[in-house]
Amino acid sequence: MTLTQKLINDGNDTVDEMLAGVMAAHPDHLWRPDHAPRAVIARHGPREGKVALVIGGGSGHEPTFLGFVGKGLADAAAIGNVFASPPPQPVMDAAMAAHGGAGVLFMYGNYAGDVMNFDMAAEMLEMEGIETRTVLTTDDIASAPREARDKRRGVAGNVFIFKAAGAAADLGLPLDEVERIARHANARTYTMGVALSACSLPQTRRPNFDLPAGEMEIGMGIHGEPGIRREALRPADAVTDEIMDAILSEMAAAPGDRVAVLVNSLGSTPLMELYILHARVNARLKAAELEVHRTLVGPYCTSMEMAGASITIMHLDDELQRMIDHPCDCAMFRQG
Amino acid sequence: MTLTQKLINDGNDTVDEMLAGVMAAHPDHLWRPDHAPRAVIARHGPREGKVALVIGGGSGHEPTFLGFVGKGLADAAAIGNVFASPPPQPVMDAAMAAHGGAGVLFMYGNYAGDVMNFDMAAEMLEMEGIETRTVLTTDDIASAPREARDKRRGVAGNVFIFKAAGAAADLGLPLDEVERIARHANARTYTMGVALSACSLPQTRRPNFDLPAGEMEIGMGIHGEPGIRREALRPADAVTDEIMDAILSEMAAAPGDRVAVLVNSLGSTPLMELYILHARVNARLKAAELEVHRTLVGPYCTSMEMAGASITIMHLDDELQRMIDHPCDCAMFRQG
Amino acid sequence: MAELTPQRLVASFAALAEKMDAERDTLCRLDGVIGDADHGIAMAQGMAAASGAAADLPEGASLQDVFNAAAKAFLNAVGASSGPLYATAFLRAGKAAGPHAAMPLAETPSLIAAMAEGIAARGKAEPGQKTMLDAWAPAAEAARRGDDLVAISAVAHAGAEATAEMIATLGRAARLGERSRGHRDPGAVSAAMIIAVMAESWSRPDGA
Amino acid sequence: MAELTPQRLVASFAALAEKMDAERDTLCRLDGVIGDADHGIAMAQGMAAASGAAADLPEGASLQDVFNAAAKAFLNAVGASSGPLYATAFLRAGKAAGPHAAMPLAETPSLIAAMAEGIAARGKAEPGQKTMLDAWAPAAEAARRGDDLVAISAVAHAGAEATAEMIATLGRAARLGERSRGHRDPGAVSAAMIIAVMAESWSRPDGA
Ligand SMILES: Nc1ncnc2c1ncn2[C@@H]1O[C@H](COP(=O)(O)OP(=O)(O)O)[C@@H](O)[C@H]1O
Ligand SMILES: Nc1ncnc2c1ncn2[C@@H]1O[C@H](COP(=O)(O)OP(=O)(O)O)[C@@H](O)[C@H]1O
Ligand SMILES: [Mg+2]
Ligand SMILES: [Mg+2]
Ligand SMILES: [Mg+2]
Ligand SMILES: [Mg+2]
Repeated sequence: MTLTQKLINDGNDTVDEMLAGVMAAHPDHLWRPDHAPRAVIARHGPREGKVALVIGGGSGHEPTFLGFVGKGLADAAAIGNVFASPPPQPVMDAAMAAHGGAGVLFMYGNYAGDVMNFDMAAEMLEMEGIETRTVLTTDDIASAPREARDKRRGVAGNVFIFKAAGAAADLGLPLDEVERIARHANARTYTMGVALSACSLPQTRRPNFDLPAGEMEIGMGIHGEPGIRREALRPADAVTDEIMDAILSEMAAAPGDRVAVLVNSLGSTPLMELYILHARVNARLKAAELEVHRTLVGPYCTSMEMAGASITIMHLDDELQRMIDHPCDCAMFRQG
Repeated sequence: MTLTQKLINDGNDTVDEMLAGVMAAHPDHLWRPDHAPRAVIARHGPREGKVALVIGGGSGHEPTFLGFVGKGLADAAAIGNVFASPPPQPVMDAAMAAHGGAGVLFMYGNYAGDVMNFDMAAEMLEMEGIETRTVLTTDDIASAPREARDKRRGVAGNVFIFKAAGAAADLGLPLDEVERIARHANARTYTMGVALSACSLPQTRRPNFDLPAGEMEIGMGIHGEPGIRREALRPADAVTDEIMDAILSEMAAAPGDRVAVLVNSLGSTPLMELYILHARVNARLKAAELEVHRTLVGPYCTSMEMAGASITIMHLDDELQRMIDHPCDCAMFRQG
Repeated sequence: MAELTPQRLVASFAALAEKMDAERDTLCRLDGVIGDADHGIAMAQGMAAASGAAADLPEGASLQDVFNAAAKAFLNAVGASSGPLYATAFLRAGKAAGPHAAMPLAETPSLIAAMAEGIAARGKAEPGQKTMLDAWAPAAEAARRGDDLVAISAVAHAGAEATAEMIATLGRAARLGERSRGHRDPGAVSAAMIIAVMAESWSRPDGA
Repeated sequence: MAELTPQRLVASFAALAEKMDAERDTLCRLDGVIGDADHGIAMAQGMAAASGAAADLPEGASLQDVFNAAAKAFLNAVGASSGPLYATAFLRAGKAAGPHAAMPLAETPSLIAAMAEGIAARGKAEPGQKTMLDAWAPAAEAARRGDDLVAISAVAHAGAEATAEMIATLGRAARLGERSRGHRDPGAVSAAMIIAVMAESWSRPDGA
């Protein structure tokens, strides 16, 4: 079988080498404690009296997570191996470096591995006298039915959900409030994706799953976890309509409501295609008489070189709009 | 033969549908004249007495060109079909909408088709009494020998070269000066790339060229034009070294000189790999005792879903550094 | 005497559009080897637009009107290298045909010569640089020699075939150097096809 | 009487590392069908780290020291789901073995039971949810029943095979529903392999 074409050195070194490159490229935004090479800290984020927002998860989703570490967004990120939760140690390292005496909010996608590792870190931090809370993101509406929202995966909606919580923390709100806003943001964020080709792990360089040419998988996860249905590849508008139907039906917004939109590349799907999708997303939102308050189009939460895209809609209210509009300055995401 | 997996509708409509999506996503940054759907104008760029910087070329390289239209960078872009120069009409439309009485500078990559179409537009503008100048970008050092620099292609270095000229225009410099700075920026910018897989045109969805798995092509152009050598895929560090050797030798910088760096994805190569390349680029620059003044890592000049990357180094001097540091605010590129 | 009329010229453009559409993928593949794989798309799109614009002209349009409309439509639909080259070619042919309602078929080789001049003027290529001019230039020479359309078309075809042996020094393929040898230039191949369609279309005395 | 000594336990971890390395791609492929294709990488990396840390312990380390070092190293090298689960498993086994220099081989089934308890405590899975617990839980039950290592290993293997018929309700595969049926759980398959290596390693009276 042919190996995926990657520009890497040893497949086991990709995460550490990537981090070296990130640190070299963004010294004004990011730093790492000497003893904690897998904890990435915002240079201008953490400060005394501020709730520390600590995010993290497996690598291979860049710019998620490390690209969202910065003033106004996350204070630190713990970096795992490719598609693998970080162990408790870097999570603790990140939290210790970021906390400013007002508690730590952990936010990450709802995956069994991440929950176990972050929970272990939280227990150990508690022993150090550091208060922690956890809000799992569960925006992937394809990954479990509406009634089982808390079983869903966290995917690209992370960007908006982290952003809202990061703004709340940056505004100096107390831990209870930051946690409440994070939960509120997660509850109003809806994502669904479609995959057109597989990614592959750098260690094996073999496709993570088998998706024959001419087919697509609706609802595929960002680690190549199977979605809800596999079928013949359809035109962009038809795919967008299926996703938007699902999101709009669950979101149940009233005419005049405002939304934030993210059309996200899962990796190799280029901007040209994202904007084609976006043209339809925008038309559907207009038809539903919703007001688009903010739009992001690009690779925000990827699965290495997987082809495909996801659409995220956050159903804004005054509070979330304020949080989404709050400025942030990260190495890979800036606003305001 | 299997067709490339793309999220599109009719392959002939991709550019117009993409533009519809771009306009919907970025109304605060961009607008189009009603009669000129292929001319994209900066909302806050053009103004009376300012040299108009007009860029353009074929589609399929997004965020190049339209993503670099905005205050502090290009005032307008003319948008061609995929991998095809725009005809003279949208070039004229873009120039007419952008010019503020101080002349128009056309900048684009050095390709036969673009030269013919932009030159036709320039002739017609002259008849309208609008003065134009043209600076072709020729940063791709793999595309012709050093002695024939004016035969080289323009590729990802566009970002820095356009940026320098855009800053000069934004600072209110006269046409002569903006042109001089543009030429100066082009002369000091060096790019070389490597392709790991083909892209394909949306109209045919067939790979533009044949690159067997396990091989790479050094020096491939951003339209899939053959490069200088095809060989077995090598580790990232070895590829980076070959590119950096070529650039450093031609650049001939003295220890202590400053540079700007762009590690660019040609499409499907993800950030993880770009940062692995960047770690090595940075090490090589350090070893050469050069000071890195600014770093960009990401998809800046792509070939749809082609796998591969390019490295650009701009050899700064005080003037270019000032231009590169000048703020800009485009839909897909912001600084300062 | 058999004549080229505006109606007949409109039909020629329809035939050109049909041919380029049929050869689209072949031309793209040729361009893929030494260029950017889009030549078939450009030619198909350009000729379709030219044919449409020619057909849309009102009753009473002259030969020059047809060529001018085709030139403008081709250019605006395509851009690329082919756009300016064929737009200029058609404009020159229109000038040669003049604002008339007919031209003797025997004189149509002059249109081929005029188109070749337009392409040479716009592209500033020299024969031997592995471009479409390597089909157009020998065809024009044959036309000026007084050869008939069948002979002209044969010469164009031979010219296109001969590009396989050339090293490109102009256009996208120029950066290839030695690696461009062994492959025909897509623009020369489509040029030979165009000349063949015109020759066929302007040879039948009945104009059918 | 044959005993499990710290040296012998270190050798067991080396055998585990070797086995996981050999099965890396098989386990990744299994995980690719219903998960994210990395289980083989996690297990190979984790066991290599565990084995290395165990081997690096100074002279005089106890059985518990070996298990603790392995736990910490596995966890820090891997994270993921496997990291906390196996780290907890090893910590529990270490507690069961205690700070001693030897344990009768006949008592080693209690280590398997302890590991299973650790995995259940950390993951909060129930048998039948299509996880590694479906290999560990029946193995632990057999151990508590007094079965020997060979029988325990057979039961673990059968448990792993049986996951093919289960619908996942926990972990990444849980979102698959019906589509998870027909495929064995990668964590259960690697668990059966681990138990087999331990059974083999702790069955030979000579400790070779
Ligand atoms: N200066 C020129 N003069 C004549 N023909 C040219 C010139 N430059 C390019 N060509 C022709 O154009 C063809 C390519 O056309 P096309 O693929 O449509 O445009 P592009 O190169 O812009 O993709 C080449 O095969 C060559 O025959
Ligand atoms: N809560 C749990 N309890 C027991 N085993 C679990 C649990 N969650 C996941 N697993 C096991 O973990 C395996 C996957 O491990 P691995 O691929 O290394 O981690 P990840 O799921 O983080 O990629 C699954 O096959 C399953 O056996
Ligand atoms: Mg994983
Ligand atoms: Mg082209
Ligand atoms: Mg071409
Ligand atoms: Mg896994």
